[in-house]
Amino acid sequence: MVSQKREKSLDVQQMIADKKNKGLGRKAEKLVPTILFITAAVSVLTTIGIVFTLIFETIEFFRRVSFWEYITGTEWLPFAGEPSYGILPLVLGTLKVTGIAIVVAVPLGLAVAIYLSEFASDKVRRVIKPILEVLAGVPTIVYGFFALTFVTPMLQKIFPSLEIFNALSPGLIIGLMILPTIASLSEDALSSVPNAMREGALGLGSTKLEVALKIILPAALSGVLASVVLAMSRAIGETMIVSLAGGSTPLFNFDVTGSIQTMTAYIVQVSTGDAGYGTTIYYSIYAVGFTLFIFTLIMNLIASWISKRFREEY
Amino acid sequence: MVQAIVREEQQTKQEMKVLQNQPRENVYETNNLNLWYGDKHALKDINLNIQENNVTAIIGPSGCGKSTYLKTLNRMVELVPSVRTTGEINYRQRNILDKGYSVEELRTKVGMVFQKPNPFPKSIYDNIAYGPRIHGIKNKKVLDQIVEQSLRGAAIWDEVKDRLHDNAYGLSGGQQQRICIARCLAIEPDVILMDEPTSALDPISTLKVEELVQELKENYSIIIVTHNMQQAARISDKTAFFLNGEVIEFDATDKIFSNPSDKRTEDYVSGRFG
Amino acid sequence: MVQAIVREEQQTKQEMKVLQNQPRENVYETNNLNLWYGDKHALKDINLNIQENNVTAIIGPSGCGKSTYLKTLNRMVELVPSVRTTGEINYRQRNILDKGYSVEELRTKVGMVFQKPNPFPKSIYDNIAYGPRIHGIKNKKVLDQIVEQSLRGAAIWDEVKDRLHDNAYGLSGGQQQRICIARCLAIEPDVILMDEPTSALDPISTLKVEELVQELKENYSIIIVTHNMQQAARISDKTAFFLNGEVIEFDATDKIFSNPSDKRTEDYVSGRFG
Amino acid sequence: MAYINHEVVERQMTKRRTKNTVFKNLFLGATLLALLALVVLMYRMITQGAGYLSLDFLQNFSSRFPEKAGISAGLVGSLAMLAVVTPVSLFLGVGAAIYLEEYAKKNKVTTFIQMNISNLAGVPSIVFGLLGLTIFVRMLGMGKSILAAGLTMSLLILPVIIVAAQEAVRSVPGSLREASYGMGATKWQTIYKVVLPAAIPGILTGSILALSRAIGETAPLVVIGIPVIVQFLPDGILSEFTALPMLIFDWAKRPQEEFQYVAAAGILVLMMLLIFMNSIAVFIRNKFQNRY
Amino acid sequence: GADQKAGNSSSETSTGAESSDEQLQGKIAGDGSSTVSPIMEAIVEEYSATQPNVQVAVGVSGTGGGFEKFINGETDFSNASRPIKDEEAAKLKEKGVDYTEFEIAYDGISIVVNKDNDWIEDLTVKQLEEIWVDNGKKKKWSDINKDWPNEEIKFYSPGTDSGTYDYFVNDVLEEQQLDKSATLSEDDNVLVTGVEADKNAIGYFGFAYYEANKDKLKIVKIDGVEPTHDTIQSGDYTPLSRPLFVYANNKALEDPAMYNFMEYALNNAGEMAESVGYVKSPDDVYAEDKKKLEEFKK
Ligand SMILES: Nc1ncnc2c1ncn2[C@@H]1O[C@H](COP(=O)(O)OP(=O)(O)OP(=O)(O)O)[C@@H](O)[C@H]1O
Ligand SMILES: Nc1ncnc2c1ncn2[C@@H]1O[C@H](COP(=O)(O)OP(=O)(O)OP(=O)(O)O)[C@@H](O)[C@H]1O
Ligand SMILES: [Mg+2]
Ligand SMILES: [Mg+2]
Repeated sequence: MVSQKREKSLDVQQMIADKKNKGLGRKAEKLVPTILFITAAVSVLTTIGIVFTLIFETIEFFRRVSFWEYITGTEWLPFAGEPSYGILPLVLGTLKVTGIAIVVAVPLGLAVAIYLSEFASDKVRRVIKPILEVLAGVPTIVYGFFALTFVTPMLQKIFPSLEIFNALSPGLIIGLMILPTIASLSEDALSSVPNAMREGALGLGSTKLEVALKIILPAALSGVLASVVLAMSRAIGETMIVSLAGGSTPLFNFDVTGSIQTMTAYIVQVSTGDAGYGTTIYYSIYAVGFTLFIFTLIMNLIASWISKRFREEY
Repeated sequence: MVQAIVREEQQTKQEMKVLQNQPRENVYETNNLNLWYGDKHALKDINLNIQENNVTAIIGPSGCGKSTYLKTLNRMVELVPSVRTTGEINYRQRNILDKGYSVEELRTKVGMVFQKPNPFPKSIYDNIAYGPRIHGIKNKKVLDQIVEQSLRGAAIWDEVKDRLHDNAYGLSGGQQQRICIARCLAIEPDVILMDEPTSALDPISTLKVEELVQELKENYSIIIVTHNMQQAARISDKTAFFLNGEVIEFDATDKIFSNPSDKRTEDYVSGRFG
Repeated sequence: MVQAIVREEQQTKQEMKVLQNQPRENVYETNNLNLWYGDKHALKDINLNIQENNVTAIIGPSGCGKSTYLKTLNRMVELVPSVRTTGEINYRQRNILDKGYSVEELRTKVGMVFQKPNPFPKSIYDNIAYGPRIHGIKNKKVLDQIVEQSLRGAAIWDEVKDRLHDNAYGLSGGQQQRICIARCLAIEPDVILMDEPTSALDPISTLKVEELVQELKENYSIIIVTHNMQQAARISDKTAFFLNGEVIEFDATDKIFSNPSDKRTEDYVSGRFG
Repeated sequence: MAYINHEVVERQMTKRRTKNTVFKNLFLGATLLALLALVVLMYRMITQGAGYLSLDFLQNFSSRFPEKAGISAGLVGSLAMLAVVTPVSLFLGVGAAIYLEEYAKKNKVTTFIQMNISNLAGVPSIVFGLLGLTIFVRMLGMGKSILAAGLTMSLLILPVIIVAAQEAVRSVPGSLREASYGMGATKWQTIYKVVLPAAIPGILTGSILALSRAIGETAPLVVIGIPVIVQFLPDGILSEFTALPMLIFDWAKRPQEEFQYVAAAGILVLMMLLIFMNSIAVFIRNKFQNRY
Repeated sequence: GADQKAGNSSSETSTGAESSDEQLQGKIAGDGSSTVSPIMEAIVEEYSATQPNVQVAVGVSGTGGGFEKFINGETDFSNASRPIKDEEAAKLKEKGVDYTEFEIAYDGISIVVNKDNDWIEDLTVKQLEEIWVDNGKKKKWSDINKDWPNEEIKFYSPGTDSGTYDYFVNDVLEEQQLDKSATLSEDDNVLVTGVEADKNAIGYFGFAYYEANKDKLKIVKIDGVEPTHDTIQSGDYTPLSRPLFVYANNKALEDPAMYNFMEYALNNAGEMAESVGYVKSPDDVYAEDKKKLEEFKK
């Protein structure tokens, strides 16, 4: 009917009709979502795999060590004649390092983010952002040596009482390592605040600083906080830097100048050490791994709560 | 002055109709169409018949449901997950809202041109050949022919024939829009839906597109949404006035612009709001 | 019909002018202004004087430079990094394009209302109080008074007075736009720039904003960009017609709409393109 | 009537503008500080390692003599591992991203998957090492092979790739999809022919950064127990191998001081690889930015 | 010096190993102690020159980690800086894995102090205990000997999970708690750096680390004996020297490539150990080892 009224050299609709029902178009259309769903399910399988990996050895560990001692004990001495397995010193070690890292990375990272998003020209941003991303990509083992062989000796000149192994130096370096995460993700959050907000505020005679601090930052708060939480879970999970520069002394105190041990460093210590297979020590790394997993889970729940709670509608 | 133009154009149109002197079939018959976006009742009891080889204009203030109605005609509105419809839209006597109706088939028959030119980030050639290719036409010679024929049909062949393999984003807005029209012509649809096709274009490009619409209606049925009342007056045969999701008035274009039956239509076409 | 309205409104305006019978000072004098976005010459040799306590409308097809010109008046255009200007714009006898001119100071004198309502994602109260606060007004009572006065000035006090501490995003588009106007009034500017302030609004909100503009011009000088020619005719005293970055014609609004001197202006206002 | 005293405002303006300038410079200072840290880091590695960098260093196996030690086994191993990680993580990551952005309905399952992905992004790499050891090395019997390590690393960077790909897919304008559907294209045709090509630059940028993380990760390899004493090049994906960071880790622990410099030279190679990959990402980003 | 030795050993192997004319193929996996790994690396490095088609891959997962893999059948041999533990032997039995123990070298634990330390030359084992065992308080040098400075002792020890720590605490301190203020590191270089920088420091680590850093540190004699190759090998330096082992899977030894590799390893272990700073075991130990190995010869 359509084609009658035209004189055309080609009748495309007719060709289309001829081609139809040939080939495997229909089948692909059904199959593809299933395949894609499976790829998406891999991430869930990974989580299940992690829990599966950790759970049996963890259970075995808690057959030997009381759960209560584990979560309340302030002594972590698995290698002593009478071993004790109180996780708190390891948690404290992790928190010390993470705390220092956050204290360094949040103000600096935010400053960088604000500079790049609100003050720098497009060109500058395009150059600096990828360079900063190199900082995030530097292998942590490199940072570890840097902390141990450069930062610690330098800090010792300032604080002579600083021990070779301490929480301060790896904390600072982890701060440097997560700085780009905060800077880059916060910059994304800040830049994605619509320009209309900036124009509105500038139009009222605000300086750029006032726009950044009073309008853009609050509007991007959920993204900024999420970046901080993500950076924090990176800091908690960081392994090589603390193994190399933090020491292996799990002490329950709040001193940052002395040797510490974090949960991750403990796992590395045992993984590369001489502890016998099948011993309680061996099972303990799974329990510690599980604890780490729970930690990041909690962090993530906080992050998603934050981004719901603080999301600004615009 | 506005009205003078309107009247003049409408006269020539009516003359043409008389000359052709043939009854026009309905391409679309819309019966009691209702549409909701979630809770929002966006289209209310629409009843509209659209004739073939005709330009039908849809006008109305922002948010009145023009685009929604247009997108219902090729079921593009379904891309919004929360959409719900009742009623029926018969395209060539078959209800396209039936579950069994293949949207892909519908959309090969019903082309669409959008408000903002939206060429693919590919070469001009690949843009035009996209439709035929996805429908299985692979033969290089046939494709070459289709591309040329469609670009000619969209009155842009001469401007781009030497740069068919350049990226379509290198073209100006007006050229891009005609590329999009050509892309749509490449599968030789029966109906062409146009959603404010000139609102992002400069005056000269607008004129070209308007002329093109006039030519195309010889072979295609065209439904065009526009916020420019003069444009509706200039190029359409029939005009529907939408307000708040309802069709307030649907009639011959000259009637709508010179002597509307509804007060609200009159207010609108005289520019009292919108 | 369109013209009937135009003529009627213009008459009352002229009567008013005669009544007031006072020479108006120029707020802005633009001399040989040229502006480039990178290589694109967006404003070409603009010469325009804008009078105080007046509504000046800027019309023209899409892309002709209306928004660009408006944004140059408060130097907002500088947010685009590639911008380059020559010529001068004197605001109250001082050239704002001078390096030494403090933009922040300029912008406290020259408020701006944008095409899309852009309230801050804060409470209504905080939106209005933002301007006074950054300018150092901390006193709660004074702020309360400013907020009320500005909201009244923007004719929205009654609608929001019970929900001042709700987020401004809970309001409808038209209300949001009036909040933005109120926000602008809160710093008591001298000039208000408006870039298509009603184009995203429904007919009733549009009417409200138009009425508001008429009231505001008692105390402020207003420059308004609009694509709706009827709107320009209804609310402005003088109209400038831009085309391709040039001012084609600048004259009293009734002159522009009833008897333009330039053929292109005539074509445009009669809807032949755009 | 007038609450705003424009004279007062003007007087305060100078103060506000100064504050603006001061803070702008502080922010700039923070940015420069971060860059400086990178420069110092690089400088140290270069002064320590450059002396050991040579063609031989790239071609030799590790050795007990610092001057003979080379990284060929680690370099080839790392690249071979990357050859597993790249297709696997891209296929899974892009597939998942397309599923989530284009197919998934907004329901509990989708929210759960999304939550799960962002949670995985925060799981320490060392835990992934335990996963790889249990599942790939032992349960699936792959041994300490390139395949096992590659799959472990793929899972490790998967969440990053998914998120990057999701963003890239999301930023393809809806108008392009509409145009394609409007021609009667099916969903998969639209995704395959329009959405994916348009999203590829974004996907690649994010993925390259993730892949460079996979190259530098050490902890999971340590946990898996990737060997370091390896005097042969891998001959298949099931072959045992060693990786660059493992060699660096091993050298740095040697008693002889010279090995510190060998480690630094290894770090330099690793960093060059990393910077090379990042530059590709930057190149892609700048070349294809704002195309629509 | 080192180069010389390398040259020697390779020339020796080309004549010494009977099967070297026959080109073998195969894959051999090992893992285990990081203390043993330098010796093993030297052996593998030389061996791969004679048998390029035998791929030997050795991990450094620690003695325990190595045994774990050995028990799981993932490795053909396991390096250990201590004799196998009863639990581990039991697990091997459970899994039906038969194995053979080879002693390949000696390691001496060196006690070192700062170069500027002018009050210590020699310590008795008893003094060593007094210094290192935790008594719940901070210790000063003067607590041990009134003539020594009234300054706090700084301790540097290998990490708790290392074989060296194990040996020191179990065999020297007889399982008493090490002073809790000690700085522990898995990386012995850090200990070297620590002792080098601190006048009041005392530390211990493997002999190889002392050998490599002789000029930076001061060695302490134990009961009058200074650790040297001779005193360690002869057993005079007690109780601070210990043997290092390789455990081989008997099944794997039936494979010609593995057999060939072990044969090569035992032939060259002593020399390689010396070249990387360890101490040769007495010759009869190697002879004993070779006899054990011969049983698997086909
Ligand atoms: N995806 C959506 N979800 C929810 N509501 C929608 C959606 N799209 C449109 N609407 C609402 O449906 C109504 C009709 O919208 P539609 O886009 O059809 O208007 P329109 O007449 O085309 O307006 P315009 O002239 O601005 O294009 C509006 O109120 C709009 O807010
Ligand atoms: N940031 C920019 N960079 C480059 N060119 C720009 C930029 N903004 C505007 N232009 C160009 O300058 C010209 C004038 O733009 P302007 O926005 O002033 O037009 P307008 O008259 O306001 O149009 P509209 O009615 O569509 O708002 C246009 O051709 C536009 O493409
Ligand atoms: Mg629309
Ligand atoms: Mg504009």
